[in-house]
Parts: sequence; C-alpha cells; structure tokens
Amino acid sequence: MIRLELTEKSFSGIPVLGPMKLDVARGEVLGLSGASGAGKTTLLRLLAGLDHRFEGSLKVEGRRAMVFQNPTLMPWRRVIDNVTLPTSATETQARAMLDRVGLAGLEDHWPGQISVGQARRVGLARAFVMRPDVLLMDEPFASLDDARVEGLLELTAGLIAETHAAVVIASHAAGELDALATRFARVEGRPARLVQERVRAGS
Amino acid sequence: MIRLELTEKSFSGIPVLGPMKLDVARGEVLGLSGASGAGKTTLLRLLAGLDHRFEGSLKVEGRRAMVFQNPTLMPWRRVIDNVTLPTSATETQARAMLDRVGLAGLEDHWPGQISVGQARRVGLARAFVMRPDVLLMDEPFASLDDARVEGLLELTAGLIAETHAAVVIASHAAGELDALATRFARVEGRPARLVQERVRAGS
Amino acid sequence: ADLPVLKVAALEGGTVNWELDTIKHYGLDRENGFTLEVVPVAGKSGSDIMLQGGAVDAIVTDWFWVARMRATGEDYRFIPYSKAVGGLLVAQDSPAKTLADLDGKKIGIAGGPVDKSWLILRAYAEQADGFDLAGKTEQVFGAPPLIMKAALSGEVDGAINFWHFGAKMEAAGMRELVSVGDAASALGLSPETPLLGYVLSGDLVESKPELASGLVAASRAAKGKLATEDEAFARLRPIMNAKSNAQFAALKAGWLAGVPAPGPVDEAAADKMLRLMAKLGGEKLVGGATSLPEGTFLTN
Amino acid sequence: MRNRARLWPNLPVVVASLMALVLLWACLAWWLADPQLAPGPQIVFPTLWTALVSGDLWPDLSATLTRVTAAFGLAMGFGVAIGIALGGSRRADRWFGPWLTVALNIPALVTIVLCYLWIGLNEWAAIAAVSLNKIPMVAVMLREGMVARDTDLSDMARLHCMGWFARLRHILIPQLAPHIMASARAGLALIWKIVLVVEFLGRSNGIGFRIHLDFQMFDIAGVLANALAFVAVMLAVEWGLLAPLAQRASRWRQR
Amino acid sequence: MRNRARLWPNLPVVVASLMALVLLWACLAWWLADPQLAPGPQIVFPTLWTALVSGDLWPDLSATLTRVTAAFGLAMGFGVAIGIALGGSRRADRWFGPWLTVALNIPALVTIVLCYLWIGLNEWAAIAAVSLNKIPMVAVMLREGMVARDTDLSDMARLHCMGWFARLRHILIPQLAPHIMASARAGLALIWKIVLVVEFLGRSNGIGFRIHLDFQMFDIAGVLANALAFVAVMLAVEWGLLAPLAQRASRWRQR
Ligand SMILES: Nc1ncnc2c1ncn2[C@@H]1O[C@H](COP(=O)(O)OP(=O)(O)OP(=O)(O)O)[C@@H](O)[C@H]1O
Ligand SMILES: Nc1ncnc2c1ncn2[C@@H]1O[C@H](COP(=O)(O)OP(=O)(O)OP(=O)(O)O)[C@@H](O)[C@H]1O
Ligand SMILES: [Mg+2]
Ligand SMILES: [Mg+2]
Repeated sequence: MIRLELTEKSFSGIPVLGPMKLDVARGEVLGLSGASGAGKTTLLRLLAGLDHRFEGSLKVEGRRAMVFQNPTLMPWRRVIDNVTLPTSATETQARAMLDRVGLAGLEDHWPGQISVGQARRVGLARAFVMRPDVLLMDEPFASLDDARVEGLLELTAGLIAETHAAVVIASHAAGELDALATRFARVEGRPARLVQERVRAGS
Repeated sequence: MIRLELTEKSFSGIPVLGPMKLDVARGEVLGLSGASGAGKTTLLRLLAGLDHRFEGSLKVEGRRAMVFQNPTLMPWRRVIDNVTLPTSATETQARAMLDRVGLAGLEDHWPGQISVGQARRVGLARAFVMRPDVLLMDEPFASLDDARVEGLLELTAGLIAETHAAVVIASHAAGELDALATRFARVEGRPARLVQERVRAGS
Repeated sequence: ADLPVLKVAALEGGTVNWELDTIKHYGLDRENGFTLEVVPVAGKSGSDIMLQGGAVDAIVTDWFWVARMRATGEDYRFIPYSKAVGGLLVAQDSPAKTLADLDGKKIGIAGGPVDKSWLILRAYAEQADGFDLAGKTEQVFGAPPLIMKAALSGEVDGAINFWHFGAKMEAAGMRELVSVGDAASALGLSPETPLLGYVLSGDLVESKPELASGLVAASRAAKGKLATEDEAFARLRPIMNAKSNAQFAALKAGWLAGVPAPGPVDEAAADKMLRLMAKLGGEKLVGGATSLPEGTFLTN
Repeated sequence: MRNRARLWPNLPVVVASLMALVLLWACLAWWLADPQLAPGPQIVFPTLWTALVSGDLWPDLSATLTRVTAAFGLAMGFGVAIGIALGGSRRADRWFGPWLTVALNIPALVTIVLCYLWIGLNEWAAIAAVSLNKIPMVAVMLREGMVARDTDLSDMARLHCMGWFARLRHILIPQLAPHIMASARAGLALIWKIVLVVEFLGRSNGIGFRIHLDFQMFDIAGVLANALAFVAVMLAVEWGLLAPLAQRASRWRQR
Repeated sequence: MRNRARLWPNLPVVVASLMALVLLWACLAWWLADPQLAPGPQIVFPTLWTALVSGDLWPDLSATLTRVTAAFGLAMGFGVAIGIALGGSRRADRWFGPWLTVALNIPALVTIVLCYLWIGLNEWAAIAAVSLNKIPMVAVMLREGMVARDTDLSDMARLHCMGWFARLRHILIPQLAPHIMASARAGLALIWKIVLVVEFLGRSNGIGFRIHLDFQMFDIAGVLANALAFVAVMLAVEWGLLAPLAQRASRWRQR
C-alpha cells in the first residue's frame, strides 16, 4: 500500500513536482505516463523512500522492490549474485526467475558482459524474485524487442496477480501500460502535477 | 562509407558474431533489428572502430559519430560542454542543436541532474552537431515518448538528407526503422548472422 | 653467578663498544661485581630515549646533556669515558694556514650547530685572529659519513667530524688545520676535561652504588688493558671497521689519546667550559644550566 | 560566490573542532603530568609564540616550505605521468611495474643518502631525494585509478577524435581526480616525513633540522612547537588550497 | 585454474624486467666507478648472500617483518574504518576532518618519540608508532574514495534492506577496492619508511637498525644489501599476495 501526499519536491530550489496526492492499494496497478523529463523517475524515487528531501508525507507498507531505469547492477558480482544477494532469494529461485526473463545461461556472466537489454532484465528478475508487496517499475521494458516485451508483460501480470502487490509503472509506451495498469495518470506540467486519466474498464 | 567483412567476432572464445558482409554507401540508411542480446551493439562498436579484436576487415571513410546505447556523458562537464568539447562545435551551434532536441534551458545542468531521456537526447545532439559522414545510432530513441520520437525522427531524417551520411541505426522499434531506413537487416542466430530483409520501396 | 645486571646502550660498532667488548671478553665486569649487558642502538637519539624510558641503565653521551638534565631537575650522573676531540681537517694541498684563511669557504660539520668542537673553534678563531668563523664561512651540517665524503671529494673546504671519522679522514690524506685540544688550551680550557662518559640515573647510583663503582673500575681496567696489551686491540680489529692498516693505527692512536686521566674530574675547569659553551651555544646547548650543577660528575 | 557561501559556514565548525583537539591535548598532558616529556599547550604555544615573534622560525619554515613545494610539484608531475602511463598500458605495467614496486620499497634513508652522495650536499640533492621518495607512491595510486577508470568515456573520446590534451583534461584528469586528491593529501604528509630525515642528514636549516636539534637536546616542547608551526601551515594549505580545489572538482556531484 | 593461467605468463616478463633493472644498476655503478659510494650488484649481491647464508640477516628480517605485518594490519583496519566513516558522513567529516589533517601532518619523529616515551621502549610502542603514522594516510585515501562512490548502488541496497555487513561486503568494499589497493601498496611503502626510523630510535634489531648501523659505518654496500633483502621480501608479497588479490578484485573488468 502506498500513500503519498506531496506539497513540493524541488532540486536546489527549483520545484520539479508540485502538490499531488497518490494512493495505490494492494492489487492496484498505477500506470504513469509523461514526457521525458516530466518527473516520473523523481516521483518513483520518492515512493521508494530513496529521497527524503521533499515536503509532504509518505506511507508505504510492505516490502518494496524497484526496477530502476538504469539497471543498477553490481558490476563486480555475477548475474546470479546480483539477483540473490540483494534479495535473500535462494539460488534456485533466482535461476528460475532468470530463466523466465530469458537469461538462462548467462547466470555466470559479469554485468559488463551482457547487453543493455539483458541487464535490464536482470533488474526485472531481481525485483520479481523478491515477490514484493510494493513494486515500482521505471521504464521496465525499454529497448527490448516486441516479442520479448510481450512475454515479460505476461510474466509481470502473473506475478502481480499472485502477490497482489501495489504497483506503479512508469513508461513511455502506452501499450505496456494498457496491458498492465488498472489506473492511469499523467505526470505533466512544471512543476509537475498528477493528472488522473481514467480507470481501466475491466477492473 | 562503411565496408565490413567479418569472419568472426568472439568474446573470450565464444563467438558472438559470425561471418557477415556489410556495405553502407553514403546516403544509405541501414536499419538493424534483432532481439535483445543478438549482437547489435557489438556490431556497431566494430563499425565505430572501438573494438579491433575481431577477424575480418573494416573500412570506414569520413568523420564518424555515434549515439551510444548508454548516453556516455562526462558527468563532470555541463550539458553544453558535453556537446561542444568532444565535437569542436561552437557554443552557438551546440545551443541550437540542444534546442532542437528539446533541451533548451538545460545547457548548464550537470549530467547527473537531468533525466535519462534527456541524457539520451544530449547524446543525440552531440552526434548531430558534428554533421558526421558516418553516423552510427544504437537505440537512439529508447524510453522517449512518442511525440518526442516523432520530432526527433524528423530531425534525424533532415540531417541525413543534408549531410548525405552513411547511417546505421540499431533499434528494437520497427516504427523508428521504417521512418528512416533505406535498407533493413536483422541480426539473428548464435553466432549472429546478418539477414538482409528488404529494401525500402521508396529509395 | 647471579650478579646484578647493568645494561649499557652503545652504538653497535661505535668506539664505546671497543671498551665494552673488552670488558666482557676479559670478564672485567664479573671481577667488579656485575654482569654487563650491551644493548645495541643505531644512534645517539635512540640511546637518550632508552635511558629515559628505563630500557637501559646507562648510555654514553656528553656531560653537557647531564648538566642540562640536572638543571631541569632530572637526576643523572656522569662517569668519564673519553676526552677525545677531533679537529678541523682540510685537504693536504689546501692553502689554508689558519682558520682565518677559510674566509668565504664551506665547512662541513657533523654534530650540528651546537657541536662542541665547532663552538670551541669559533671561540678560538675569535680570540686568535679576531675572525668570525660562523659569520664568514658557510656551514654545511650533515651526518658524519656524508661530511666525510664531502670533505674527501672537496665539496667542502674544511670539515669537523667525530674523532673516529677524523682519524679515517686523516688516514685518507687530510691534514689537521687546528686541533680542538690546542684551541681549547689556547682558550684557557683544560684539554683534560673528559667530554664523553657513561651516564647513569641518580636513582641507580643511590640504590646500587656498587654497580656504579664497578663500572668505573671495569672501565679503567679495560682502558689499561687496551693501552698496554697489543693483542687486546688486535682482537678488536674486526669490529673496528678499519679498511686499512693506516686506518687501524689511526683509530687505535686516537682512542688511546682520548683516555682521560684517572681520578676525579676538575670541576672548576668543567665549569669554565660550560660557561663558555653557554655563551656560544646558548640555551639550545645547555638549557637552563649556566654553571655546572652540583653532582654532575660522579665522585666516589 | 556560491563556492564561498558553501565554504564559510564550515569555518566555525573547523575552529571548534581544532579547539576541541587542543583541549583534548591539554587534558592528556594534565593527566600525564610530566611537563618535560608531555608538555601541554600552555607550554608549547608560548614556545611557538616566542619563536614566531623573535623571527627565529621564519627562515627555517620558509626553507622547509620551499623544499616541500618544489618536491611536491616535481613528485606530483612525474608520479601522475608514470601512474597514467603504467595504468594505461598493460604492456608497460608488466615491464615497468616491478620497477615501481622496487622503487616503492627502497627505504627513504637509502635514497636520501645516495642522493647526497651522488649529487652533493646541496639543495638539489635534498629536493631530489624527497621527490624520489614520493614519486612511486603517487604513481602507484594513479595506476590504481587508471585501472579502475570507465573506458566507455575514453571510447567516446577516441571516436570523436578528441586531441590527447583534451582527453587528458576533460576525461582522464576529472576521472582520476579522487586519486589525485588522495595522493596530493597523503603525499604532502609523506613529503613532510621525509623532509625531516633529509634535513636531519644533510641540510643546515629547515623545520626538520630544528626538530632534530631540539630532539637531541631532548626539548620535547621545542619539537612540538616546531611541528605545530608546520602543521599550522599545512592546515592553511588544506583549507586555502586543497579543500576549495576538491570542492571545485566535485561540484558536479551535487544532487 | 584460469587465474593461474593468467598469472604465470607474466613471470618471464617480471624476471626479465628485474634483470634489466639490475643491469641498469650495474651499468650505472660501472660508469660511476666508485665501489665505495656506488657499489654495483657484483658487490652487493655477495654481501647479501653472505648475510643470508651466515644466518645473520634472518633475525633482523623477521623482526622487521613482524613489525611491518602487525602495523600494516592495524593501520589498514583503523584507516579504512575511519576513512569510510568520514567519507560517508559530511557531518563527521566537518568535525573530524581537521583532526585528520593534523594527524596527517604531525611528523613521524614526534609520534615515534611520544609512543616510546608514553608506552615504553617495547615492541608495542614500535608497532603503535608505525600504525599511528600510517592510519591517517589510509583514512585520507579511503575518504576520497567514499566521496567519489556511486550512490545509485547504495540506494539499491537500501531499498532492498540489505544488512550493513552485506552492504559493506558487496557494495562498499568492491567499490573502494582501487583505493584500498592503492593504500595497501603505498602504505606498505610508508610503513617501511617509518619502521626504519622506529628501529633507529628505539629498537635493537631489525633491518632498519642494520641499515642505520651500516650507514654509520659508511658501508654503502651493506646498506644496499639490507635494503635489497627487504625489497625482495616486498616483491614476494607483491606477487604472492597483492597482485593475485588485485587480479581477483578486478576479475569483473575483463571485457
Ligand atoms: N538533481 C537534480 N537537480 C536538478 N534538477 C533535476 C535533478 N534531477 C532531475 N532534475 C530535473 O527534474 C526533471 C524530472 O526528472 P526525471 O528524471 O524525474 O524525469 P523523467 O520523467 O523520469 O524523465 P525520463 O522519461 O527522461 O526518464 C527533469 O527535467 C530534470 O532536469
Ligand atoms: N564482454 C563480453 N563478454 C562476453 N559476452 C559478451 C560481452 N559483451 C557482450 N556479450 C554477449 O554478446 C551478445 C551481444 O551483445 P550486444 O550488446 O551486442 O547485444 P544487443 O543486440 O546490443 O542487445 P540489446 O538490444 O539488449 O542492447 C550478448 O548475448 C552478450 O551476452
Ligand atoms: Mg526517468
Ligand atoms: Mg545493445
């Protein structure tokens, strides 16, 4: 469960995010869209509790996981360790998850030896293997080919259904959001506000 | 002009790219597609002359520029300097180009203070401002919103038409390739081969 | 067999070791009621710390140090060991005849600006020729071996070095321009005043007077042996680090010349020397001791 | 302006911190209660003050500072160059790395003595001796930095045909800045340790020479006063030069 | 297996490189033609050999090595901890940074003498003196590394609630590895410079003690032989311990 009441978030005096309210209950998936530089990453970092320098209040319940926009892997640990070490998942679980995101066989590579898209998927596997209560995803499927994205969307949807997590996904691709989100919002303006768009018909 | 005759490219003994021939004349735009991890970046780095450890021969004529898959900015130089310093462009030119990729006003930010999509566009501006004879682009428009991509595609097409450059673009998004390429090829298989797809009807 | 142990810090291979080695070899320590233990040190600074830190019972240093310590209230006593002093050496073919001829030249000095020989020579130059030795020459202070090398290579025009280096330099063909002993006599100081000696803490002397007197006796006995028996000195040759017979002879002669006369030290002469040093060397050298503090020299 | 605004608020803290240190020292000295061996600030500061106003200290201080400055400049120049060269090429490192290890582990005393013996008992020898002792240390630190550098940026520079000087200035030096800063700071300290020996063995002035003199006379208060004078200068260098430089070099890190 | 395969091919190069160095030395000595002041390898190696086979050298060498090892361990431990603490918190750095600068610039001689006077003339004082001289240097280098670290990874670790030990082991230490390596290498060298003074001032054995004695005797060949013995040990440490460690720590860099 996520509840943010933001008055302002600014970087060295320049407000980037304006006043906004954001609630995501368990089982809900909030799809965030917005132009490049709108403030999606800034908002997600607030939600993740990685940035406390803002005015307002934040409440997040449960174990959090985040898929970072830059993969943020430990370059000095092998792929498999990058999944197990930060998450306390067993190696078997990690291997299974890596297999599901299409990285079977790369477990023993170093992060410097895999492609950008592969690294991104390691980040996905790391987040998924935790089975988190709160899942934050920042452009999780960028620069992956369509076939791959489709498979990953399915995987993600399945995981969300299983764990009943509160999810926020930021993405520039409308298709990805459509496939997952139960609610939609746009980050817009300067300082950015949250424009509630519509609730998905199905849920 | 680019001419590559590759016998093999391997990483620590494991072949990644198999035998292939690749010719790109001035004015041609080769669109590369391929799954994540297929070998697109590897191939582009060969063409850029950044990796000499391969078997085969490479000939590239003219000034090269590359849009890297990771923006590769100097974090200790401001955005404007990141454009001018490596390219010997004047500041006026750089400002104009930054403006055209939608970064007006961010010239004096440090790279750590801009969003991922903005950084990627700085990389684009840096490559474009050189007006290169050979332009290599690795997922240049990933994680940018559709409106922005459209504008950038136009800009790119205009630049290519002006400079009559030899261009190779690797991208996972078919739409982007369609908008720019005169020829298409897929990087496929392990070790990867180049599968010529089709020639664009128009050119 | 369980005689009290006396630990003496001495520069390994230094001249003091010749005497200590002789004492041990001939059992002079046991004859005099103690067991000598030599603690090797690598430099004078080290031995000071060892004495203050209580790691040894005795070190070898000059009595100015004792005077200075006594003036600050620290109780140390001095047993004469040597009166050997060096001289100012110049190259064999140097045109210099007196100190005044060194005007504008470079002098290398091993003991630093408060070296006793240097101070005496300064006073002497002032008195004999009205010559300001410190002001009119350029001094180069340095470690003894470096001064020796600089003098031999002609980098400095004159050199004042510790006597055993002086002996080697003379053996290598340098000549003495002025001897410090002569200069001291000319200044009215007694050349018989011993400069170097064993220094013990007052506590030890009070609590175990037999140890102190034993050391005095053993030292005297060793000096006698070395002066009279050739083989006693010949035995020491390996540790004397003499490169040639000439050096060996020079070192032997120098050492024997430094043996102080038996009997108590002439305190009046010492006091006179201290006053002169205080005038020349200032507080740096003597600290608060402007006249000889009572009890500096161990009398028994 | 911005820089200064960020520097000044530190000043009270720095002063408070130093005063706390002096207080600690005073307490320790009071507790040890041995003014001869452990003189407190109330003894050392007046000693220092006397030396300062009498003008005794200045020639020595300036002599030492000249040596430190010259040796520092030389050592940083050569050390950085050697470190970059060895770190930049595996081949060079394989061939000359062992030399560096040897140079690193040759005792200071040996270098100093050999310099004096071969160059002569003069200022050049002193400066050479100090530099020679420091160069390997700087080189080793820079080599480590080079090995850890990000090659993507170098690739970018190579692709764009940046000149070697531009590459040095905009890519290499900023990337090595933490290592350069560290070696500058650690290096100043090392130089200081060596200058002391150098002055002791073969010079006729300088703070090191005085310290040794005081030490021979067992004047611990004098030793501390001289050391303090130098420490004060180094503190001034730290806050007047190194800290602003470090701040400038890491401006881009501000989030 | 793979590691060893990558290490061994270097051996011939290392040997060749060292032989070249000896050759250079021989040429220099031959050119200077002064066997007293500039003894060539043909004089120094036999001296060293004699000392080795006669067994004279071993007690001193082992005494020095014990001191170096103990001091090295202590200094790295404390230095790394202090450096990480100061580099990790701006507040701590503002308060204790000045202390570090002072500590860095206190002359080795002063620390050594004070240790001897206060702790006593024993092995503990010697080891403490060496460590105290080295700690600030290691701390300063690690602080620099901390300031330059990548905070994204720390964020990731924090988000995933990694324990402090896991964070230290998997995030911080690998990231600081180049600085730790640099300070280990430079630190060994520094320790060696200080052990020499420590042994000179208050110990009766050790290579430093020997070197000083030989110097007093003006036996340059002896000085070099002793220095060489230590350099040889340090070369062994470098290739037996540090180089494989460094290689292990940077395995992931292989492209
Ligand atoms: N440290 C900072 N200092 C100043 N401005 C910053 C800082 N970080 C981000 N900004 C600004 O805040 C805005 C929002 O950035 P953010 O990274 O949240 O964008 P985003 O929506 O994630 O964009 P993208 O889709 O490109 O990733 C950007 O315009 C950026 O320039
Ligand atoms: N240094 C390396 N050592 C070993 N294997 C490597 C190395 N670099 C890349 N590879 C492998 O080569 C393959 C091609 O990588 P490359 O980066 O070219 O893929 P890509 O097509 O650009 O993928 P993406 O779309 O994800 O960027 C990948 O499977 C990767 O694991
Ligand atoms: Mg973003
Ligand atoms: Mg790629």
